[in-house]
Amino acid sequence: MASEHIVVNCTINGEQQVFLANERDSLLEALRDRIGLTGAKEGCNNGNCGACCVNMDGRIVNSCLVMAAECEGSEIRTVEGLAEGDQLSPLQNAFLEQAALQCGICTPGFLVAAEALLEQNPDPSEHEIRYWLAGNLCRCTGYDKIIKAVQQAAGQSVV
Amino acid sequence: MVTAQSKETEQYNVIGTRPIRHDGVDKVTGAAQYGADLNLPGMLAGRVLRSPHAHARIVSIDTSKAEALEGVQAVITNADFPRAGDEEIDTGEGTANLKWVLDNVIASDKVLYKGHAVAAVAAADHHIAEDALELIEVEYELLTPVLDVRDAMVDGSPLLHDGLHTAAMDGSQSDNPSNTASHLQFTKGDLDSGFAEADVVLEREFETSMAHQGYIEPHNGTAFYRADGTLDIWTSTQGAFVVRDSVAPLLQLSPSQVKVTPMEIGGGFGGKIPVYLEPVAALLSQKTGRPVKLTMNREEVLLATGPTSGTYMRVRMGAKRDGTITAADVHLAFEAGAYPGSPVGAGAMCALAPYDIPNQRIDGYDVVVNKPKTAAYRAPGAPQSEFATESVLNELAEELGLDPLEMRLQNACVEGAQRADGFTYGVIGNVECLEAAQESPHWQSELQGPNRGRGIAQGFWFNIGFESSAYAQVNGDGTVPLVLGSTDIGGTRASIAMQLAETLGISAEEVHPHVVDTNSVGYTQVTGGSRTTFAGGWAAYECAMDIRRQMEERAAQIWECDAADVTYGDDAIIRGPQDEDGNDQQFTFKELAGQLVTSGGHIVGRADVNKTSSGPAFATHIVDVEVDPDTGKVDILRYTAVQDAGTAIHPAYVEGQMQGGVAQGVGMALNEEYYYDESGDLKNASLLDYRMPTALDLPMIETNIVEVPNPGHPYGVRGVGEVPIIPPAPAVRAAIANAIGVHMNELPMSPRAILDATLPSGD
Amino acid sequence: MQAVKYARAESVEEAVSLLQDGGDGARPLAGGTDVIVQARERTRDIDLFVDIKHIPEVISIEYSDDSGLTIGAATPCYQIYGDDTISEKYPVLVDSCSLIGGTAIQGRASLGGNLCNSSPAADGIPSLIVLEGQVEIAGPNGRRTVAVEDFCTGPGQNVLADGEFVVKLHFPAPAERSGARFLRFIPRNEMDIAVANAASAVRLDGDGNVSWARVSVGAIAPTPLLVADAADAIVGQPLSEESIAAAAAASSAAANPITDMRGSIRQRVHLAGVLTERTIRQAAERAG
Amino acid sequence: MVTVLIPQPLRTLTDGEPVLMAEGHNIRAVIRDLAPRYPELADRLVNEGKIGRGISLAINGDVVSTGLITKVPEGAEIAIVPQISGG
Repeated sequence: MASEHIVVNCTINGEQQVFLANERDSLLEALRDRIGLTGAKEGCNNGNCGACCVNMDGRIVNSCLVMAAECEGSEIRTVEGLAEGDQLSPLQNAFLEQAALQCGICTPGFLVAAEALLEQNPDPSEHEIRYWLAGNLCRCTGYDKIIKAVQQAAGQSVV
Repeated sequence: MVTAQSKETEQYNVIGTRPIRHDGVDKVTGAAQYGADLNLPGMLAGRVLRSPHAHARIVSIDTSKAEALEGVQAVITNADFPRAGDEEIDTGEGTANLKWVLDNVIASDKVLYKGHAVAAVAAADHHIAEDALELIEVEYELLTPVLDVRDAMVDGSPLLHDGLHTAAMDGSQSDNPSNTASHLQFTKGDLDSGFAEADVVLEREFETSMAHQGYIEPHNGTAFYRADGTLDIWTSTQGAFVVRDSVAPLLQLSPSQVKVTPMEIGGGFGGKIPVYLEPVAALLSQKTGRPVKLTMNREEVLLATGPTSGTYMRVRMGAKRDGTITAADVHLAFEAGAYPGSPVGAGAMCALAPYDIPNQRIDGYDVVVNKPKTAAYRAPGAPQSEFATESVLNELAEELGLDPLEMRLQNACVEGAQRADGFTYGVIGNVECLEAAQESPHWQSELQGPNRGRGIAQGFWFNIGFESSAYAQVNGDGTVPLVLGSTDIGGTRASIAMQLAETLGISAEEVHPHVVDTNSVGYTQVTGGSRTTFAGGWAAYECAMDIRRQMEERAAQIWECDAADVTYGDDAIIRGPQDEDGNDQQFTFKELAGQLVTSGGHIVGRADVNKTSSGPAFATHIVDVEVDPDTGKVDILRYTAVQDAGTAIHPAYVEGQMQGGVAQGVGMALNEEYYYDESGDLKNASLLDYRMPTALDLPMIETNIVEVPNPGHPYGVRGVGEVPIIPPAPAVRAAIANAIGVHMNELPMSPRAILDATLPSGD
Repeated sequence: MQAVKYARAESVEEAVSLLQDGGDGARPLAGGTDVIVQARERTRDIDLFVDIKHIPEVISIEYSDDSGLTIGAATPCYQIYGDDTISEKYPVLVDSCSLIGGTAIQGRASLGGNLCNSSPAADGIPSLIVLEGQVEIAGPNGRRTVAVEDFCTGPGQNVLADGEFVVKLHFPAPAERSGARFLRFIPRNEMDIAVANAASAVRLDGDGNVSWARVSVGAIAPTPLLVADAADAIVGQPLSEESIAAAAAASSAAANPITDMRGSIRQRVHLAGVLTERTIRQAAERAG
Repeated sequence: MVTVLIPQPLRTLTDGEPVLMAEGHNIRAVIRDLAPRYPELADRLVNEGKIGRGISLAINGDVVSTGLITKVPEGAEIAIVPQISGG
């Protein structure tokens, strides 16, 4: 039953990282327990809530459904990598201005997912936003203000 | 006492504005530390072994193989806890039997629900801890599970607790043991004559499923028992003091030995008031001498924390042709889960709360079943009971050919009306909500298209007061750190800081709120019961008034005048008498703040309040749905929520509470359920199959904040958070009936249930 | 998580040998959206993940009018629905791939994985069946091909032998005036397992008669079904209310579902018909 | 003089009386005033120096949060209700 440790080389938020992980670790566990990046959250640990969303090689993934060992050579971006120093991204600012978070536990996942949406589709419709974010559960907001924050970050007028 | 309640909202400088929340940047950058984010040197990881059975006697537990596994540091069972006596402890908004609290944390002689904790392991990491669970051998003697509230109430039903008798409100107990833990009743008027007066009488039966709060953050608890006998706990909780006062007696420690640090909390909605993991982590730490972190996975959250009650309800209501409701008879049987304590009491008090009905009887039964012990969930008890009553009221209106909104207005409680439980209303916004809904663009619009329907419902919930504590220091630069005991679950740092800022006449940004541990602030009740902005805000107000008074005194010292001649204005200008030369003397807040250090030292304001519950909230919701008659699926097309917030301190977060409540209420209405098989196995213990609404399941939710200030609060605040979960289910039910002519009598009104109700038999 | 090891295969041969050496506990890892959960929740004994997605032919999309479409088994859903050729010629695959999980799942999940997970409710499989998909399997004895409808043998079970894994999926080039549609029914609008799902494919001849059809229904039997009776009910005549109703009735008759937390027998039998009807209509629209 | 409203199930302790009149400046005094007439009711309302288990008292619609010493204004209406909790 004993498990061994493995060495993983990858890029996280633009920085080259070499870390030791338990071979049983998911990317989420590696980020949180080995590297100390606790922004990605565990909500369900089986891909149904989106709280652990990170960007891996340009696509959003549920980091709970990626083995740490799979990340060898990958580029990972987490919520901690969204701001440039103390300059928040437009999306982060929009979340604050629209009061798009209450408890905040789902926020990192939403931000990473929405950032990827806007990179690929800079002017999404409300339906496209809702569809893209359907894998990210929020239990506090009823989604209304989250959708509006994404619309604001996309430069759309928000009622 | 200075009260600001007479002010119109527009006269406020800070209240009613929408500043960026103080903890916002941390929460959008991933810096905020939630309970599971904690990492301490030498920390062990814990895991809990849970019962695969719903009802069984524990014959034996053999932990020896698990203990022998390399990396395992400790394995504990209930037997390792000090014996808990038959005493009542404070669990936040009430009390609970200590033995039951412990037995729910970790089972003693019996397991009472699938997922009931049986043993726990601390190991070098969570992988090893999980491996160790597989090595613990538990022998069970299976017992028949009791899964339905009506079955549980029948004489001869298998009993969960041999010593449980039905308690009546008068303190008497049933002769025979029973699964019915208590019975309560409220009456008003004469039911028989009330029904005799009615032209139409309807009776309906309802069943609702257990439903979970569904917070996205699973429970966690980290404990470090130090060699000096002090215990540190870090946890995501709605009430740090409740954790302290639950863990201390369970481990036979003094509260002074226990310090609880509330971490950021990823949602609670009532479910993070009870303790689950904290006592276990504490004992594991005591055994190992090292910090131990326990976290639940999602399955454990759904299996073994506290959902809200499943129910069986029956409502009979009578009205005259003109719409006057003459009588109502309400029967509520609530599942408490494995131990007594469902929210049936509040459900009974809320059931008919919006309406002035002369003749009423409301019976409530608290019934144990082999399901997890229920916990508070947003307006506990009210979404169920008001679903039943609002639904019958809607059907009565339909039967009488009356507008359901008009009929509500006709029967609405106003100031001075008395409920069956004896409460008499003060200033309330019941009618104002209904009128605002009536005038809303949504209600005024015409709904077109096949299989579409519109529904409306009203909701009522209390506003709990109780203890809150705060203190604030004035810094030399005019900023004010504000120290709070209330966990911030959805923006209350901001809403409390804004009330301090308003009172001091400074900006919200100049106040820096901090939530601290139980040793660092006075006793503060849970973040729950719609009380935090109300009571915490009151504490902040009094704290600010304390600062104002001290700043007046300080200015008097500086000006060498009588403090009575100094006034601290709402514009944050401190004015004194003219000086010897006849010049006006005054300080801005910032100027005086800058002189504090050299004029006698800093100023700290403090307040501990213990308030009554006086600002009940009403809400009116309107919903349009479209039903796919071929599949039974309901889509929400449009939703409007109207609510009396008293005074909306931070309107964006008031809207957020309303929208979030609607989303949860819609979830409860349409899909959320605890799906058990006949053995008591919860078959949908995942976020895949426990179907909470996704972003694609809801439209934008229109909000309309009505402000009928609460005269019992310096800023007119009413509880906001809970009432919006109540109207969605009955409103959606009415909309479905309006769309396809079928009245659903169960929750959730899932596609399966709708098909069952609409498919011709034999199909 | 079970004590699972990880190995990255660079070639089909290496993957086969790793799987063969790994025995019963070895599983191919593509997107991992099912197997990682199974390993974590200990619902399947897994002690070795063989990562196959670094093998070029296992992540690929190729099309020619002669040989049709070939999709590498581990190609993630987003690449499939983002592919212009697939969108134009095989929109039914877009239907399926854009419904499997949410966006983040679609970044990893693959049709090969969906097939090998062999869930009765798999949202990929009915579409593969109606497209006459062929599964190319590599194993210790070389390669073999199996029709998709013969691949699954029961819930979570399939024809793969020890050491075998799915390399690619092949589909014939679409015929003139053909169209296919996949729909599923879930209680929410996303993030659910199908209560029932269905795909239909039709070809129309010059007279507007249905010259060929396939109907496959999922989550109503231990494996996704190819319902020949439903296809027979519409072939050889123009589509009509009667023929569509007969096809729907055939699907309902073929259904042999269970009642569970996701749906009841009654609901699933009914939905098999509803979805058959709807997919046939919409497939015919696509056929033009 | 204050009014104490007795819910149906507690009327077994008040000889069926739905409404009692009593004197007292705080809750404790009101219950003391009732005790000679309705000893069982007093026992139910006070337990070991605290308001009885599982019940709350409300004065003019406000739930009492400061126990037996809570002041009762002249003419007030006291209701006996179950404990409620919020989410």
